[in-house]
Amino acid sequence: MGNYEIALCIGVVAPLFMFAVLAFFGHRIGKPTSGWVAVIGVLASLGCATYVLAGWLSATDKAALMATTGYDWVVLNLFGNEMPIEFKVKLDGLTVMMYFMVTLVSTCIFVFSIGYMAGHSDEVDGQCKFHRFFCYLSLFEFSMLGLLISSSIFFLFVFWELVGLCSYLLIGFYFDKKFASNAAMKAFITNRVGDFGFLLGLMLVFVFLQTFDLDQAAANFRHQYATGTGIFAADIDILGWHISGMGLATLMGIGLFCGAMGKSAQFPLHVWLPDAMAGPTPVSALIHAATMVAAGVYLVARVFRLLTPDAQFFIAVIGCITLTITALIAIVQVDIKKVLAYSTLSQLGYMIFGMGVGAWPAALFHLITHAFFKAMMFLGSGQVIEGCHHVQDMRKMGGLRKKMPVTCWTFFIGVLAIAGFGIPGMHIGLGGYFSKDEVLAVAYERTYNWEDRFGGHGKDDEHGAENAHSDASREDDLILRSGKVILASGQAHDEHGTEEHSADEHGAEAAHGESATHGAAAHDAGHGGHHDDPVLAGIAAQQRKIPKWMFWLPIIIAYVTPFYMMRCWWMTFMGKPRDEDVHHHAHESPLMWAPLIVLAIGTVAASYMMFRPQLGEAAVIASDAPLVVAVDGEVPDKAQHEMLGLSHDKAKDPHGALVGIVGFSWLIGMGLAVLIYRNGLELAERIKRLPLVGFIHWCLMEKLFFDHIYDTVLVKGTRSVLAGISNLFDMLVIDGIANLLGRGTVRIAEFSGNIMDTGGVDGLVDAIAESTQGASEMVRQPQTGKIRNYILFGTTGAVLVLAAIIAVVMS
Amino acid sequence: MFEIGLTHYLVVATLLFVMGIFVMITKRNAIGILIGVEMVLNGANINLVAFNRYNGMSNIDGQIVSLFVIVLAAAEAALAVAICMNFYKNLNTVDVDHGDTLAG
Amino acid sequence: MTLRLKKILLLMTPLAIALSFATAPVQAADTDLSLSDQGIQTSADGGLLEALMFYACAGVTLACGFAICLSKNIVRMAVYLFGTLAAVALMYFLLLANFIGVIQLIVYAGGTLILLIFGVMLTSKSPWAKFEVKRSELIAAGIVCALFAGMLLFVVVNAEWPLETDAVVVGSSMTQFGTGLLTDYLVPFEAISVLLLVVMIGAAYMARQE
Amino acid sequence: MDQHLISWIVFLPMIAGLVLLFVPRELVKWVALFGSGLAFVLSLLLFKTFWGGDAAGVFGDAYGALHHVERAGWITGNRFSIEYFVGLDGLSFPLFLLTTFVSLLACLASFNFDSWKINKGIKAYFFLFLLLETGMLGVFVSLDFFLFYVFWEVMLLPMYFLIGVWGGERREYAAIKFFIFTLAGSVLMLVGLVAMFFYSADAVAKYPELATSYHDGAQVTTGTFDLIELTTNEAIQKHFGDAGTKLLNVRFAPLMFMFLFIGFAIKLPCVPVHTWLPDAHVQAPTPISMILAGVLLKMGGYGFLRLCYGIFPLGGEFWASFLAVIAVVSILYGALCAMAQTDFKKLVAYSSVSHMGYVLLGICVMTTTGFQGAMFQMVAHGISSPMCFFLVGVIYDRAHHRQINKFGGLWLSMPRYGSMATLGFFASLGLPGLCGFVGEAYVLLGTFQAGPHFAWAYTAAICAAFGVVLTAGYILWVVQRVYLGSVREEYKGFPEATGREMLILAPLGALCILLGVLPKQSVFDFMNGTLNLLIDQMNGVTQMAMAAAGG
Repeated sequence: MGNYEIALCIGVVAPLFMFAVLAFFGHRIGKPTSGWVAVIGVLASLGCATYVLAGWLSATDKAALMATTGYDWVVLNLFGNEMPIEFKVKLDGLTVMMYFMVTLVSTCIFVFSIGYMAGHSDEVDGQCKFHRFFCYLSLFEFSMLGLLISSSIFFLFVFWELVGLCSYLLIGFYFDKKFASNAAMKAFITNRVGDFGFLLGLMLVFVFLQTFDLDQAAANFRHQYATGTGIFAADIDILGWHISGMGLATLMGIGLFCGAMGKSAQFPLHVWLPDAMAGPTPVSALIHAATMVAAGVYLVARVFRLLTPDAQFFIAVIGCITLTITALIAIVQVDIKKVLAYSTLSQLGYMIFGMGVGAWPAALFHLITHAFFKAMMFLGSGQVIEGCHHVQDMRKMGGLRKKMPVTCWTFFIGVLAIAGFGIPGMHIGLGGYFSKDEVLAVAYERTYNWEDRFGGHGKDDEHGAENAHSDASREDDLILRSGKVILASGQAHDEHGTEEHSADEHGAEAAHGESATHGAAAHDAGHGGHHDDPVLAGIAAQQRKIPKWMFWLPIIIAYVTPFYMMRCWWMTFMGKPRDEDVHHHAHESPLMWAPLIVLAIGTVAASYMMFRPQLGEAAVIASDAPLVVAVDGEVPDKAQHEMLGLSHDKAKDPHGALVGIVGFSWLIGMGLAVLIYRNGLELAERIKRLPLVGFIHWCLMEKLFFDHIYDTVLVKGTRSVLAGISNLFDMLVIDGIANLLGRGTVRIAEFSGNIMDTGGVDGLVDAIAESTQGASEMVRQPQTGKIRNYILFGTTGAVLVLAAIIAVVMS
Repeated sequence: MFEIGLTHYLVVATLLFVMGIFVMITKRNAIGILIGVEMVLNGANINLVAFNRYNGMSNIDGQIVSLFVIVLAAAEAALAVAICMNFYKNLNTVDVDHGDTLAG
Repeated sequence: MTLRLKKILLLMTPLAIALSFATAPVQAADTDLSLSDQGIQTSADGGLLEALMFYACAGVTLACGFAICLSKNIVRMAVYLFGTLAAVALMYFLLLANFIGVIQLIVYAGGTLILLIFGVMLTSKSPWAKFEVKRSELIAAGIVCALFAGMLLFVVVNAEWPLETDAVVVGSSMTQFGTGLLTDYLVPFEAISVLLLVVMIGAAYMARQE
Repeated sequence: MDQHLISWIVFLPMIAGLVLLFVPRELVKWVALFGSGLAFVLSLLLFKTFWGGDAAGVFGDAYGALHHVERAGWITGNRFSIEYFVGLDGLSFPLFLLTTFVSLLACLASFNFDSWKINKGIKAYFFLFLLLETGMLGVFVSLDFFLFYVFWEVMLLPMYFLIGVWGGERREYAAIKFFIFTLAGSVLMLVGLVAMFFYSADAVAKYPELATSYHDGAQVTTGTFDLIELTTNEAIQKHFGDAGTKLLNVRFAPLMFMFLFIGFAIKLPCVPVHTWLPDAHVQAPTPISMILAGVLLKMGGYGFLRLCYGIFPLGGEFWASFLAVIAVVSILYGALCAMAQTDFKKLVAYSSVSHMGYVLLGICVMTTTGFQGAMFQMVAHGISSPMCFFLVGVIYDRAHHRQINKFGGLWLSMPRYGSMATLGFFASLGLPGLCGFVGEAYVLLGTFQAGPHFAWAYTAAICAAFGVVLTAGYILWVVQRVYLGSVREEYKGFPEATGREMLILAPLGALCILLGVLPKQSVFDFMNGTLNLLIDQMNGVTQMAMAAAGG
């Protein structure tokens, strides 16, 4: 185990330790101190992260840093073979970047929360919930970091659930409020629905790829694709639905993606995130903006190599829908946190969409930049809410810039970043300008340039040449990146080496015995350029063209985003105060704005510093899979593995191709917002009164009715109808049958018992006596004493005698 | 049809006899029952006389027996009416259905 | 129903009485002739006239009997009973049993019937007192009696009776009665007389007011 | 002592029960605690043997691999011999330990006996309690079918009285229901007992050349009740598995399997013979509910593995799809029923039905992973469900009702207890890192990998996986209704969990975490060896049968 792994593990365990401390002694530690305890834990993690990051950036042979040894958590048995579920520290560019980002952001948020919770913690009830809050936060920190460093899909799932738990606990932190506990429950159950799909994918991976290790799984997947074995030869019935080969692989991909749908709140499971704002604002910043919801994207990035073209297309569609509807809903929100929540959803939609179209590094880049500026904005909103004494309605705010300048301007930086502020032609821009627009660019490539791009590389080159010079200001950036490329490719090669090796091991283990060809196949799939061409042809045959609407919707939303963010900012900080009371109380405390500044710096830095190139290198991981149709809008092949840093020069500068389309979207959107909200809400109100607008506004205010539909159809349906019916069925039918049998048996027993009792000799005597009595009774019956009856009987007797005589005579 | 024979008388006697029985059964008045008895006796008498007649009248035993019957009927009637009056004296009615005090 | 029976009764009774007296002299004449030891052959069948008279008597007998069955009023029953008895008496005449017929008229119509009427008068609070019978009893009695009648008629009709239709009426019935009662039937005769005495005493004893 | 360790552990509670009849009333509970506690401590000594995954299995030359074996003739005749034959292997060891552990905690949980509604006859209560413990332990250790049956019945009767005398309002009904259901099962088992004895006699007469006994190598000449013999003896297995072997003109193996299965399925319990469970649980006093959920239900699963699948693997093959349907129905249906309950205890009871459905599913697909998952699920459920029942009991002692909708905000009034409750319920929800998860995951994976063998396995696994969502649904809902929300006036003054209650909850909670974090060391190492041997045995029999069918 290398130092870096140990460092990462320490970084993971430190918050857990703090969690234990706070859990057991928190109430003794007391109010501010317990917060600092938690901060110490996360600072330790940050230290480890920095150490690892520094080592990683400076390392020449990154492959050497990869973890080799693991710990067998349990040993499963698959088709009679031992199959350990191994806990191995995942150490690669992606992990390092994410790890660093998470620890940095969460450090700021922890510090912020001390100031924030100081005002909030006591309102739950008499006793102090302060330490419990940091207890949960530390647990979350542990789970999140564990999620990042786990190299096996199984452990991804484990920590996946754990972060879900923490999210549940923290959303429901004010659990004495009904809406808070409802929101918590909604979040967890919605996530569980996603995890159901995740489990399905997990089972498919387990049975068909026969490993949980990500790299191993990718290797097996590639091998199986190359040899047409395993999942590609499989042919199964699920719920009476016949599915096989590529379709099954797609199902696996979609199943794994379902987990991401739950966690990063993608349509149609997006409903829980806005409600999750019921939690304390730092929680919203940490979990529901920066880290946990981004875990979905991280998961997709991790399993990217197991995705088929169809699965990717599915992902892209989901992302596209999500980013559209949520951005539209965000326009009409008046609760500042709700605006941020929906913008988060929309940005997550961009990331997922990017993953779907194959913009692997771009999407992750957007994840990181978004984490910074969105966390910052959430903390800003927390600052505002705290300052305004828990007023969240923006209509009551306004003109706060003088009262809380730091918050105001850091928030503004965030708005610029999410709006994709940047000046085309110069290398100046913030967050979205680089990350989001790159996603759009890749989408553009996939939509319009795909056929000729796939046609051949010569075309690519001249195409690249023509806009290679279009943005001189980013050339140095390219050089910087290309400097690393060689390493990247080397790493790629060695990585293949290791995979080939492990593939061989796997071949030895595998139930089907073409282990001989296996390593070779993995080898070919890994390097052999000439071998790749038929494979690529096969993929090209299967891969889908991105339809135009899936390119244009994000573009439109790129104009909507600056609008609603600017609206939010302007309504909050600019203009005249709309509520004297609120405005009067407003203030900000250093403990809370210091983190804002840190994050603001982080936002700016993240746009320029190592993240993008590092992720570009890490893209090698994503790209060495047979069925990934595009990384950065390119067909991944041998040539590309070397060229990866450079290869997507078309996509690199969005504004080469898209400068006319999105280059100034931020300006237009924000300008429009300023125009409308320049002086108060009157203009907006007037617009709202337009007929059609009014209807649309209503629909958007109702969140397009998702909540209503789910609540009535699913929740009530399950709780009342299904559960009720089955309960009644249980009580009436099943239990009824049981009771019926019981009683029947008892009856039979009584019956037979009686016969037994009175069946004896004495019983016989009784019977005789009774029968005699009965007979006499019977005889006695007609003795009415009425003479007329006697006559009647006599006559009857005569009739009978006569009848007898006649009968005798006649016969 | 116009040759009246034994059977014709027997039929009439039978019907009268049965009607008597019917009256005995269905009349709750003691006198009514007595009437029924008389009818029965008359039916019987018709038989006796008819057989006598259609046995060639060599002797008149049948008529003598029927004479006895008539006499007995008269005696019986006298006695019965006396009983009725006693009955009425004790029970203040002649409804024979009230005379069931011996019934177990 | 009862109305019609009443009319029939009113029509038939005088007719029947008239006819009976119309035939009586014939018998008487016979008796006279029989004295002179040379009998007049009279065939057993009286022809159409006899038939008509039989049907009349039978009709009256049965009609009145039926009326008795149906009527609820004890007095009416008594009246119908008189009709029955009278008609039966006429039948006796048709059967060449004049003495019995006469006795019938005297004892029954004269004695028993009056006795009955007196019983009615003495016992019932109102002479029109009715005692309803349960319908079930009526039905049961009807069924039983219908069966009984049916069977008896069946027997009666189907039986072969040893008949000597070519019988010759010899001598007066009165003398035969006298000799019969004092020779063959002396013991029953005496018994009857004693019985009558006993009955007379008993009836008187029972009916007396103490 | 050491060579009779198991007997000591099994009969110690009963001895204590006899002793406490002669001690003054106030000492009774302490004697009982001493008895069950000593049994627990002694059972900890067993780790000496089982540590380090050396739980070599029951079979093969496995007489030596059965640990702590004691065998002596008990009722011996010229034609048959019923032995006192007890021993432990990886199959029974975890459950044996679980039994002593849960019994100890349940005994501790009955310490507030005097504050119960019905607090008469404390001596009788604890005597029956300890007798019950002896019965349960005996069931897990006995390797002679007749002995097994005897212990099975011994366990049945005290439970009847414990529910029927010290139970809730409708205790008589619940008790008689429990008794009749279980008895119905054990009657079928008795039939199986007799039939297996005579057919084994036929078997050794039919294939004398194969009938070498597993322990002394001598030839078996008579019918036997020895479970290991019945499982491992080739002659017996050959005869049982033979298609020509018939009883009542039905193939022997499937019929016998079904007989035994019904008996154990009632105990498990699985739909549709589960209805005794909610009543019994709701009416039984808290400690007895803990025992019921923690141990008695496990006997069903143990019986499947030891008897049904050990002796009649072909029956398992035959009925697999049917059992899978039952299992999946139990999972989903139990969860739905739980969701509809308003009685807290009833909800937990139905959740048991749902969880035990996973056990049946894992077993019926006949894969190693499935078996491991089922065993683990049993142990885990044996930890988490007593915890849940005790958690319910704690608030029942305070509020004297169990209406979920009347509670609320208990976490505020009882923070420590609330935390433990969250732990317990999330454990039974199957949260990773807690004990509930591993079993479910194993069962699902084991079921899914049975796909190549049973075509329906994929569907079954997916339906079962959907149970995860429903489970989360009802657990979180009840947690919200009872513990979250604003505290109600009437519960403001609720006293925090007492030391005794925490003393019961803490070990359970600790085990929930331990099993979740270190499943391998805590459970799997002890039983994998045995399970592997069992699987090998079953495969061997199946192949033998297939060869017979082919040839």
